[in-house]
Amino acid sequence: MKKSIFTLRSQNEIAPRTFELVLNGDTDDLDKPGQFVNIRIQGYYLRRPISVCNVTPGRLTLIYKVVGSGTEVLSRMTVGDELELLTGLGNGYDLTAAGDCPLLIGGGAGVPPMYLLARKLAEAGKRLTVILGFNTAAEVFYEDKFKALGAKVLITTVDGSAGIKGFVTNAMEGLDYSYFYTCGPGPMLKAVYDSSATEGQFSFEERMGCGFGACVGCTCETKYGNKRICRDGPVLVKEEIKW
Amino acid sequence: MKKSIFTLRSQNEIAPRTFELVLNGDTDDLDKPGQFVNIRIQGYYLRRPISVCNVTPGRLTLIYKVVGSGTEVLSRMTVGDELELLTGLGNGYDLTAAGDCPLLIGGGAGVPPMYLLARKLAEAGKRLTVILGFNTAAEVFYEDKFKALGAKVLITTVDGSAGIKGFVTNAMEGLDYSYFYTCGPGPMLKAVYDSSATEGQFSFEERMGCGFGACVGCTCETKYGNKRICRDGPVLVKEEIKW
Amino acid sequence: MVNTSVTLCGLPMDNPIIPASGTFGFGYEFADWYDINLLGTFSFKGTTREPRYGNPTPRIAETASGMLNSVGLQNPGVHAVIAEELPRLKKVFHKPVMANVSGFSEEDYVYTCQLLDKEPQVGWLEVNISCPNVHNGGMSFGTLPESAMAITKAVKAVTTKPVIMKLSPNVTDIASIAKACEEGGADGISLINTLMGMRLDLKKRKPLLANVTGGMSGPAVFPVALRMVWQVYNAVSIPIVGLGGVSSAEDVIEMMLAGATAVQVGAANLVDPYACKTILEDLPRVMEQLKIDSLSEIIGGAH
Amino acid sequence: MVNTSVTLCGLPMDNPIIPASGTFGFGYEFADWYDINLLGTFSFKGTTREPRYGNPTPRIAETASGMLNSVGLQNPGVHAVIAEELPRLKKVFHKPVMANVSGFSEEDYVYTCQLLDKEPQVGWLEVNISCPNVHNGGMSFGTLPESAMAITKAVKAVTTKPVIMKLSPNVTDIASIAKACEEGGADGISLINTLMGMRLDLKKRKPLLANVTGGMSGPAVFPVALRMVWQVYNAVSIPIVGLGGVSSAEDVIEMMLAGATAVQVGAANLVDPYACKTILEDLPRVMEQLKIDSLSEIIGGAH
Repeated sequence: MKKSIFTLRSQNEIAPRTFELVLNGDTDDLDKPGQFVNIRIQGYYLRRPISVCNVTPGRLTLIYKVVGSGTEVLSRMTVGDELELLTGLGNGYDLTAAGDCPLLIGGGAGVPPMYLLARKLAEAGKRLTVILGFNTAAEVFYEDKFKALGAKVLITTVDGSAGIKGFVTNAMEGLDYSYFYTCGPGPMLKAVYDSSATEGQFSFEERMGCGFGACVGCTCETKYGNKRICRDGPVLVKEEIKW
Repeated sequence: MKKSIFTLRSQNEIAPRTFELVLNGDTDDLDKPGQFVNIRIQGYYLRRPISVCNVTPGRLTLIYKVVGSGTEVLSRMTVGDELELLTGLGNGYDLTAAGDCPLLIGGGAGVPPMYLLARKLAEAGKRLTVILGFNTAAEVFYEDKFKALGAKVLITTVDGSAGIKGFVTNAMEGLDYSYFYTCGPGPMLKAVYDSSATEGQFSFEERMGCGFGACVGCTCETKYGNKRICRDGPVLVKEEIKW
Repeated sequence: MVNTSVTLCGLPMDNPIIPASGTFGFGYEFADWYDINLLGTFSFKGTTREPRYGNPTPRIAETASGMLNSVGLQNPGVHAVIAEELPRLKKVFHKPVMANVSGFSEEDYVYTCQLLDKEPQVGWLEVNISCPNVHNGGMSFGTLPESAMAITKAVKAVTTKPVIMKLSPNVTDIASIAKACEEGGADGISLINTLMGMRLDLKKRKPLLANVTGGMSGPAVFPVALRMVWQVYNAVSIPIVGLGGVSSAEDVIEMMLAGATAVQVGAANLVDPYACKTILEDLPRVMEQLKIDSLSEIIGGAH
Repeated sequence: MVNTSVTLCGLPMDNPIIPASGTFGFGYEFADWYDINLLGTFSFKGTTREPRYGNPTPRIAETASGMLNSVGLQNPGVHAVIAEELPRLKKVFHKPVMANVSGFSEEDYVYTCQLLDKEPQVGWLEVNISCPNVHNGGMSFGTLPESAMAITKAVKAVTTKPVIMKLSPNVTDIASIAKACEEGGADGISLINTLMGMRLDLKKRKPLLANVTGGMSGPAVFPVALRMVWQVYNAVSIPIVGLGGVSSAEDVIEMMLAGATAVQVGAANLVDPYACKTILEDLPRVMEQLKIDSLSEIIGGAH
C-alpha cells in the first residue's frame, strides 16, 4: 500500500459515460490483478475506489463509469492534472489456481479488472476464454484488446444488439474450463455462482469508507467469518461465499 | 450587481503576501470607486470580498493580501483560470463632495480602492494629495502609480523604513485639503476621524455572509439607524458614524 | 411536462421552493437579481414585537461546507414590517408570503402573530421557536415539548391562517417536539433551524463570533436535516417544510422523498443570489431523469 | 523547541494526538503505513461483551465535507480482543492504549471494563455511551443525565484506571450530561461521537444506508464539536478529550483552546492513512506561527 501522486496522461470516453484514464506514477505496488486504487477527488470527502485495468512500469490504466458527481468531476480532468492515489489495495486474484484453460467473466464495470488478469494469465501460457457482458452494443469496450491477448472472446448483450443475447451465464452454457474468475454486479455474481461447473474466484463491490481495512464499513459474512471487502477481499473464493 | 465569470489575465506578488490580480470579464457594473467584488473560491463556502483597485473596459484589477487558506488558494491561481464574481457591490465613494483638493488616505489593505478613486478624481481635474500607510518599507506598493496620476504622494511606515515614520495621521498634520476619503483598518479610521479637519468618507470592513444585503451579517449602527456595510456601505460619511 | 405544484397547509403553490427566513430579507433585495414570483413563496426575515439590532459583529464565520451566523433576529419590529416592508414587497411579489415570527415570551408570539395574521399578503405564519442566537428565549421554547405546545396553542387561538412551527435541531428527541406542536394544533412543521456551533480565531485565541456561538447552516447540515425530516414524518401527519443545507434540485427531491411537502433554501441564497432560480430551472430535468411526473406524488416516498 | 506533551487523567502523553475509536481498528492496520508509536495513544475499536457483526451493508455514505457510517460496533468481543488483538498490538505499539467499550446494559459495561482494566497495555478506559448505530442501547445511555451517571458509577466501582465517558452530541443539553458523568466519578469526558444523519438514494428512493440512519463525522461536524467542548469545559473540571472533524494541526489547537486536554482524530484517518502523522509533523510549525511554546498551556485558553 502506498500513497502517491499520479499525473494524467490521457483520458478517453471509450463507451457512453465510460472513461479510460491513463496515469503516470509510482506503480511498484500495483502488479496484482484484481486490486484497486482509491482516488481523492477535489471537493469530495471520500475517495473513489477503482479497480486496476492494466499496469506497466510507471503507467496505470483505469476504466470507470460516471455514476455520480464525483466521477463526473474525474471525467473532466485533463492531461497534466494531478491525482492523489492510494495504490496496492485489496488482495487481488490468485493466479495459481487457474489450471490450463481458465474462464474469465466480466460484466459492465466488472470488465476492466479482467484485462490485467487476462494479460497475466496469457503471459503464463494459459488458454483463455473471456465472456464480457454488457446491456447493449454501444456499451461494448475492450473486445479487441482481449482478442489481442489471444483469448477467445464471447460478448453478451441484454438486448441482443451484439454477440449472444442475454446474460453472461447464457454464454457459459456448454463451455469447457478448468477454473473461473469473475467480476461484476451482485446479481451477475450470484448467477455465475449458480451456473458454474468448477471452483472460481469472485470480486465483490461494496461502499467503502477507507479502502484499506480500518473502518470495517464494507464487511461481509463468509463461511470463515467476517471479511472486509476492501482488505480481505475484494476477491473471495467460491467455496467461502455466503449469499 | 451581476454574477459573471472572469478569466485570470495575470497575477503578481507586488509585496510580501500581497497580490495584484488582473482579470478579464464583464466590467459594466464596476465603474464606481469604493465598490467591491465577491469571489467564489473552490473548496470554500463563503465568497471573499475584495475591493476594486482599478477597472478599464473588460479588465479588472484587484489587490489582496493572503490572510488565510482561502486567499492562499486564490494566490496560487494562474493565467487562464476562471473565477466566478459578483460585481458592482456596495455603494462606493461619492465623488461630488471632493472639492478642489481632496485628500486620500489608505492604510495597508485599504490602499487598493484609493487607486481607482484617485484616477477618477484626477480625471475630474482635482489636485490630489494621497497618504499611503504601511508597516514597513517592504510592504509599500503602488507609490509610483499614484504619482503617475499627478498626485502628491506621502508614504508612512510604522517602523520609519520608508517615508514618514509613524501612522497616516502623522502625515495629515499641517496638510491643507478640501475633503477626504479613507480606507483602512478600524483603528486607523478612528484616528483619521479624530485628526481630520474637514468632512470626509470612510470605507469599512466587516465579516460578510452574502455581500449584497440579504443576510444582515455585517450590520453597523449609525446616527441614522442600522446600515449594512455590504450594501448601504462600505462607505459611510463622517457625520453619520458612531464609534 | 412535469408537475411541480404542491399544496402546503391548504394553500396551493406553483412549486415547493421557499427561500428560508433570514437569507432573503423582505424579498425585494432579491428582486434586483431575478423575478421572485418564480418562487413557490418565501419566508421573510424573522419578525419580533419590538425592533431589534441583533448581536454585535462579527456575526458571520465560515465552516467546512457551511457557515455560522449570530445575527440574532435583527429586524425593524412588526409594526414597521407591516407599515413599510410589506407595502414595498407588494410591488415586486404577488403571491402569499410566509411570515416568520420570533418572540421572547408567549405574549410576544401572540401579539406579533395576531397582527401579521390580518395582513392579506401573508399566506402562512411560520413560528420560530428555535433561534439559537438569542438568550432567554427563542430556542428554549423549542427544546421542550410542553413549551412548544403552549406557544402553538396560544398562537392558534388568535390566528386564522395556517401556523407552521419551526423547530430547532439542537434537541435529543425532535419527534416528541413535533408531536407536541401537532397536538397543540399546528398546521405544519418546518425544520431544521441552524445547528449550534462555534469557531475560534487562532491568532486572537478568542471566538470568531462576538456572540461566541452561532447557528450552522449550509450543505454540512443537510444529512442531519434529512434525518430529522424523516423522523418527524414518521411521528406526525401534518405537512413538513424541510430545510437545512438544501442547495440543488437533487437536494429538494431528497428532502421530499424523506417527507417534506415543501422545501426551504437558506444559506445557498447567500453564496449565490441565483440559487433558488437555478434550482427551479434544474428541477424539470432532474425530475425527468428520476422518472418523477409530479412532485406532490413523491412526498415521503422513501419510507 | 516546542513542547507538545500533555497529561491526560494523570498519564503523561508525548503529544495530544489520539486516533479515534472506529477509525483505527486495533492499530496494527496503520502500522503498515507508519510507526504508530509517534502518536500520543490511540483509542481502539469499540469493544463489547459478545462478538458483534454489526449492521448490514451498505454502512457508508458520503456527505458534504463528511461521511455517514452505520457500522454498528462490529468487533470480536472482549475475550477475543484480550486473547488476540492486544497481543498482536503489543508487537507494534509500546504505549498505553485507550480501550473503547460499548454495551447494551449496565452489566455489559461493567463486565467488559472490568476485564480490560486488568490488561497492562490499557492506559485509559473510554466508555462509549453514545453510539448512534445500535438500537436499544448505546446512545440512549448518553442522552439522559441519570443513566450516564449510573453507567459511570458502575464502571468506576470495578476499575482502577482512568475512566473517560464518551458523549453523544445528539442531545439538548450536553453540559448536564457531562456534569452527571463528573458527579458519577468520571476521570474525563470525550466528545463528540457522531451526529445522527441520513442520505437517500434518489434512483432507488430508499435510504443509502441499510440501517436507515448513520453517524456523521468529518470536517462538517467540527463547529458543533468545538461548541460542545467549549460548553463542557465551562461545566466540568475534569479533562476533556475533544473530537469531531479534526483534520489538521490548526484544528487540534482550536480544540485545545476551546478546552480539550487531548484531541482525537477520526474520519480523517479514513480518507488519508497518514492524517495523524501529518498533523504531528505540522504541529511544531503551527505552534511557532501562533507563538505557542507548550501545548499544555493553551488548554481552554480561549475562555
